[in-house]
Amino acid sequence: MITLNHYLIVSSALFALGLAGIIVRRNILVIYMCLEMMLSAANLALVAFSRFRVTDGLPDYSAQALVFFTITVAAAEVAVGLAIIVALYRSKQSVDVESVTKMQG
Amino acid sequence: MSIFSSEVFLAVLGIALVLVSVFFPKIPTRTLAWIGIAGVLASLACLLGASAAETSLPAFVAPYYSLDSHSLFYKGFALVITALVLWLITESEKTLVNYSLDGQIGELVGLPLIVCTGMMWIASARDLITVFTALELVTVSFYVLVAYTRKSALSLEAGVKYLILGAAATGVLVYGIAWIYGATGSLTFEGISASLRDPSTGKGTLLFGIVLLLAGLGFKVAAAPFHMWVPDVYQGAPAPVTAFLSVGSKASGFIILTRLVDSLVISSTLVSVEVINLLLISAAITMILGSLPAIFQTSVKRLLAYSSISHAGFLLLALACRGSTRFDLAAGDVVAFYLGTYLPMTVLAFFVLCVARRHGRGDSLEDLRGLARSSPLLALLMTVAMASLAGLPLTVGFLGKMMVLMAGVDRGYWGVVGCAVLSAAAGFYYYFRVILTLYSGDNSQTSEPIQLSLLSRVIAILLAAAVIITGIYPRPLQRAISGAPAAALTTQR
Amino acid sequence: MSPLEIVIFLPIAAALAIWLGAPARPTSLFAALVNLVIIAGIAFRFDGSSLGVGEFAHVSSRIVLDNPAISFAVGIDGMSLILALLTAIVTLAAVWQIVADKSAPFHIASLLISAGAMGAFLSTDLFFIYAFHELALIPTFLMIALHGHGDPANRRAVAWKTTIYLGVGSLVLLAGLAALVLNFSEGPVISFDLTSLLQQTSSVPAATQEWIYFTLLIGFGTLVSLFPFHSWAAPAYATAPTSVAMLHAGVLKKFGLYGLLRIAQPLLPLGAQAEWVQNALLIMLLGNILVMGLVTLHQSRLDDMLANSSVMHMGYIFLGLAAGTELALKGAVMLMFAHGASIALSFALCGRMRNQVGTLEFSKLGGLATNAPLLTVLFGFAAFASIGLPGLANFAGEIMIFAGTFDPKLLSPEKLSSLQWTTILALWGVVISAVYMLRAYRKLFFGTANSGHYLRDPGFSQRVPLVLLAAVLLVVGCCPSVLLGLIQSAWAAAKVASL
Amino acid sequence: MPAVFFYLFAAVTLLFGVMVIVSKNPVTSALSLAVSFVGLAALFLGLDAYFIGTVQVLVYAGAVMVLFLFIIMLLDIKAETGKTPNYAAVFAAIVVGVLLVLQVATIVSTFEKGKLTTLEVPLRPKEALAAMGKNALPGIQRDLEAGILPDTKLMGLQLYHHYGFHLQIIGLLLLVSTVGVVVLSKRENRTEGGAK
Repeated sequence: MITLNHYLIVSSALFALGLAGIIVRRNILVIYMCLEMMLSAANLALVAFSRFRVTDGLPDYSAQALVFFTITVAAAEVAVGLAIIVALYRSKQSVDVESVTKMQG
Repeated sequence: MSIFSSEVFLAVLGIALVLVSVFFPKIPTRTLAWIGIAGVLASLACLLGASAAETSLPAFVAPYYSLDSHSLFYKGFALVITALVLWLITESEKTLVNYSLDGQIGELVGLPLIVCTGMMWIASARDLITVFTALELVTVSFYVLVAYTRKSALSLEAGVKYLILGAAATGVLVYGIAWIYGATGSLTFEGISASLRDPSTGKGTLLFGIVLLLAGLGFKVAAAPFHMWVPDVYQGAPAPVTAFLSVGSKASGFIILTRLVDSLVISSTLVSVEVINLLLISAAITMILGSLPAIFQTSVKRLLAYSSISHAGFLLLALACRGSTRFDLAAGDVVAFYLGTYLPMTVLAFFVLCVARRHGRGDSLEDLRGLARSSPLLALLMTVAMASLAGLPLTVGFLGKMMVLMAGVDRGYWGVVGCAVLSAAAGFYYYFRVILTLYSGDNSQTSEPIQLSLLSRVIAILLAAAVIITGIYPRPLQRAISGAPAAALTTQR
Repeated sequence: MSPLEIVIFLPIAAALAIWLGAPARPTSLFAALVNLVIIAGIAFRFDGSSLGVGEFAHVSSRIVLDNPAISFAVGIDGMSLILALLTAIVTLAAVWQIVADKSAPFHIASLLISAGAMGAFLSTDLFFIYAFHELALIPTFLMIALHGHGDPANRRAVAWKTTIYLGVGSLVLLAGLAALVLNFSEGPVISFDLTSLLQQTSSVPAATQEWIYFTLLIGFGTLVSLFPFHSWAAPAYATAPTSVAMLHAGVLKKFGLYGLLRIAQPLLPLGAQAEWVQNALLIMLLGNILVMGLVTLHQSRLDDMLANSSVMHMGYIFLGLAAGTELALKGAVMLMFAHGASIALSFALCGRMRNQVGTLEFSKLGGLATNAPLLTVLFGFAAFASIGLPGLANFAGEIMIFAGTFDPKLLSPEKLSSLQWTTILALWGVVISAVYMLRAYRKLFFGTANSGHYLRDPGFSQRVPLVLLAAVLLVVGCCPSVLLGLIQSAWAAAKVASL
Repeated sequence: MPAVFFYLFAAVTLLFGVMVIVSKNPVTSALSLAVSFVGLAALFLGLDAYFIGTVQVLVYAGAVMVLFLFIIMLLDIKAETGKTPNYAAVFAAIVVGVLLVLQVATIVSTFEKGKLTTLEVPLRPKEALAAMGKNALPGIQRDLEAGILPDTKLMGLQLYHHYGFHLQIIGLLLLVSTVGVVVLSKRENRTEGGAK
């Protein structure tokens, strides 16, 4: 029997993977992918919670609305983010995090 | 015009300004900026004329929209800072054009209006979905604004850093919302608050969500340990945008935090101790990590960034003191009061930086040396701003700090109050260092006199006067926060 | 509008006018003169006997914040009147003796410091008492750092030290005041109003009173250079421009003592009487008198010596505070006035000598009396006043303090209390100050003249401030009743009198 | 959803998630992420969230990942070579990740004591119909009567009936991001004042 717990563990594992990726990877594009993974993990948790909180015989759709908005926002963020990363690449010919460490102090 | 329609109007105006700047590149940016300022001021007038009991909300926003004294104050706050940021943009137009790609900075005038709309919606939000969408509207706009002057490598770097960390914060924020939803079954502040009184609500689940949500919001308000991005982004972003981030973005984060803390702490004791402890720990770390590195900064922008962090610490302490009846009655709300004091002094400091930049001075401390000879007025304005940021009495900064410290003492948070005192003491050093630099420098140095237009002189002097007059006579600010008649709002700037 | 408000804001307005381009010297002289006239007028017509507990004359109050209830309230009683008088006199002397080329910054700084002191002495709201004192912080900092004496790196270091000390002291003070206000207010409204606080029958438990008092003692004490927190004062005064040194050492430093007398002593009587607080205070003030006395003895420059002696003399005033008897407290107020005038005169003379002679090293100077009889006499006044010679103002204050500590109420037939032992030790301080003052006087003005260093009497105009201060010392010294009549009222009201 | 499918898709999601992190070639990372997202979409379907699952495939796996791939190809970003991984970071990442999962595991182990039901609750369309009453639109009514979950219709109802305001905000957000992309990715124009 698959319970809510199963989904939440998967979601947390996905979130942890995203977090770990941000810490480990140096390629900004890959880091950005990991961020998307974190958002998806949150979506999974939201959908799971909404499915297991059945009110009046139906899942709670307000949480699913939030998931929809999250996906949209993520798409918009990706668009802007990739534009910034492309601009960075054009000026530095690199997408390594070390190319953005000019400011220190 | 109702408040909501004035917000829609601002968003439309913002889009219109972007379009106009694209299709009519001949129209000078300055003109567009002043049109934007006029629009913001019109909205402000509309806000002042409206009352909190306004009922003419469209049905599709009404359930997600509150118009209490808090939201009115933060809406006014967003409008004022937007108008001032647009003014800063006109002041530093020359610099911005130099660093933009094709000498067009129309978007820089339009986007702040949309950000302002987002901030005003955040101020009214009653549920986490509105919070999330409006906050993302603000954040995504800021990604663009921070990286806008991308001919400057620093601005681009700042943009990338803000982007990566901001997106990470968004992820954490949504995950936190998910867990809070899981624990309480509700996405509205009222629903969360109500479910806390339900004995079957799982405390562990809720706390996990709260920690994540606080982490995500902590990023927006530059609270430790999520403050790492602040110095770099503040330094790299164009100065007007930095001012906007430092004041506007912070205020938005804090209105959300205020509502969250209210719904978690005040009505129930289920998680109140834990939430307050989290806030206090973060406040203590933020104050220390904000003020100690500030001592070693050589760039004024970075210094202001660290100062912004340490001010966030004070705000967090104020937040942890919410529910202290004496002081919530007192300042309307200490958090809002502190933000109200933070606005004029920060904008004043950034104004001086913008003008100095325009006249070929950079933003390092050495570049400000001898500013008093180039322009006694600018030096005096900066002195006022620094004195107020340091929290010297008879300036508005002191009142904010005093309120926070007294609220902390009243609640008996001695450890954090001790950190606050330490942080304020360190502040004496680094703010005074700026003041000293302004007035020192030998006579041999060439210093071209800096001319200011009459209008900017008037606005800047008004800001400085607001810093001092509100420091002596804070009653109007207090009235504005506690939702007194709109007439009292007029004096709040 | 109360005349007191005019007195507070006139210097600020004058400073602003000078910044905007008004002629510096006439404007500031005008402001200082008007202030002196107003304060003197108030003093002549002052009738303290009609004031009850915590009551003030010439009151005016404007609410600036509803809760915490803060109002811009001014008022005057005997003690604040005396200090306001001192402020007005020293301000006039200080701005009068400014002779620098580009004198505007000096005038602005002096006026702002003066306004801060006036505001602190005349406000009757804790918030503004505190706030006005801080007004002087930036001008003092900038003047020492930019226009002080000595090489730039050194004066900058001194400015930082001073500012950090004063800033941190103020923060401790703020913590103490906040705790006091919070503990005194019950219910939702928190009041900063001194009048209502004074009239309130306090129910704050003794333990709380003790630690609040101690916090205030440390906070105010740092501003007055109480012993372990004194090390900022001497270099600051030695380095600061003359007018700033006169105003800071003469007037502004008295703020800490004033605060203790005005706020801590009457509001926290149980704290003041607590054994451990008393003993701590006695040890600290002995540090001021004896340790600093010995340090002063070893100074080789006039400005260092004067600066250190100023720190030393604070010990006597603290002694009066520690005794807490009516006589001793009156003596303390008296000595505050006297010390203010005498140290201002000393620094004014010291500034003249530095300008004309170029050095203040004792070893390089001598025989200055030959060409400057007037300055010799005036320096004699200052030196003898500082020692506490009868006939000059300081004597009256010191003798009242010493006598006050042997008040019959405090004496036990069996043995002397720690307070009285302290007094006996403190009396040796008088000997120490006599030694260093007389030695300096002899070395500088008599003895063998050193070629190349001459001192001349100033012209008529520049004599005015010096003579003014000397005259004040003499008049008050000969008939202390001029001031004592005013002080009378201040202590009729105080709860400490019932000790 | 039968348990075997859950485990299958959860494994797909997580394994390809790991691939995203460990592969040195960004193209592999992007493709792995796309597969991972498809697995996630399947999990959504298992949760009866058909609309969200579809959107996940369309937007994430379809649009977003293609955008990523496009940018990687456009910039011609090569695989990282020769760099030794930062072992401290790897260690920290593993610790953080494991701690997070453990934390969640601890929390979910307490669920039964609280009000959260962890066992799957069957959906009861009939009951829902009764609860919705006249608010239900005809299409929804028909589906519920037939005992089907009208997921997409219910989402539509939710988005346009309850969350219209937020939809507008999102619309504005998309507009802002469009403007932002144009601003940030235009090439430097050397002639002053030229149009975009």
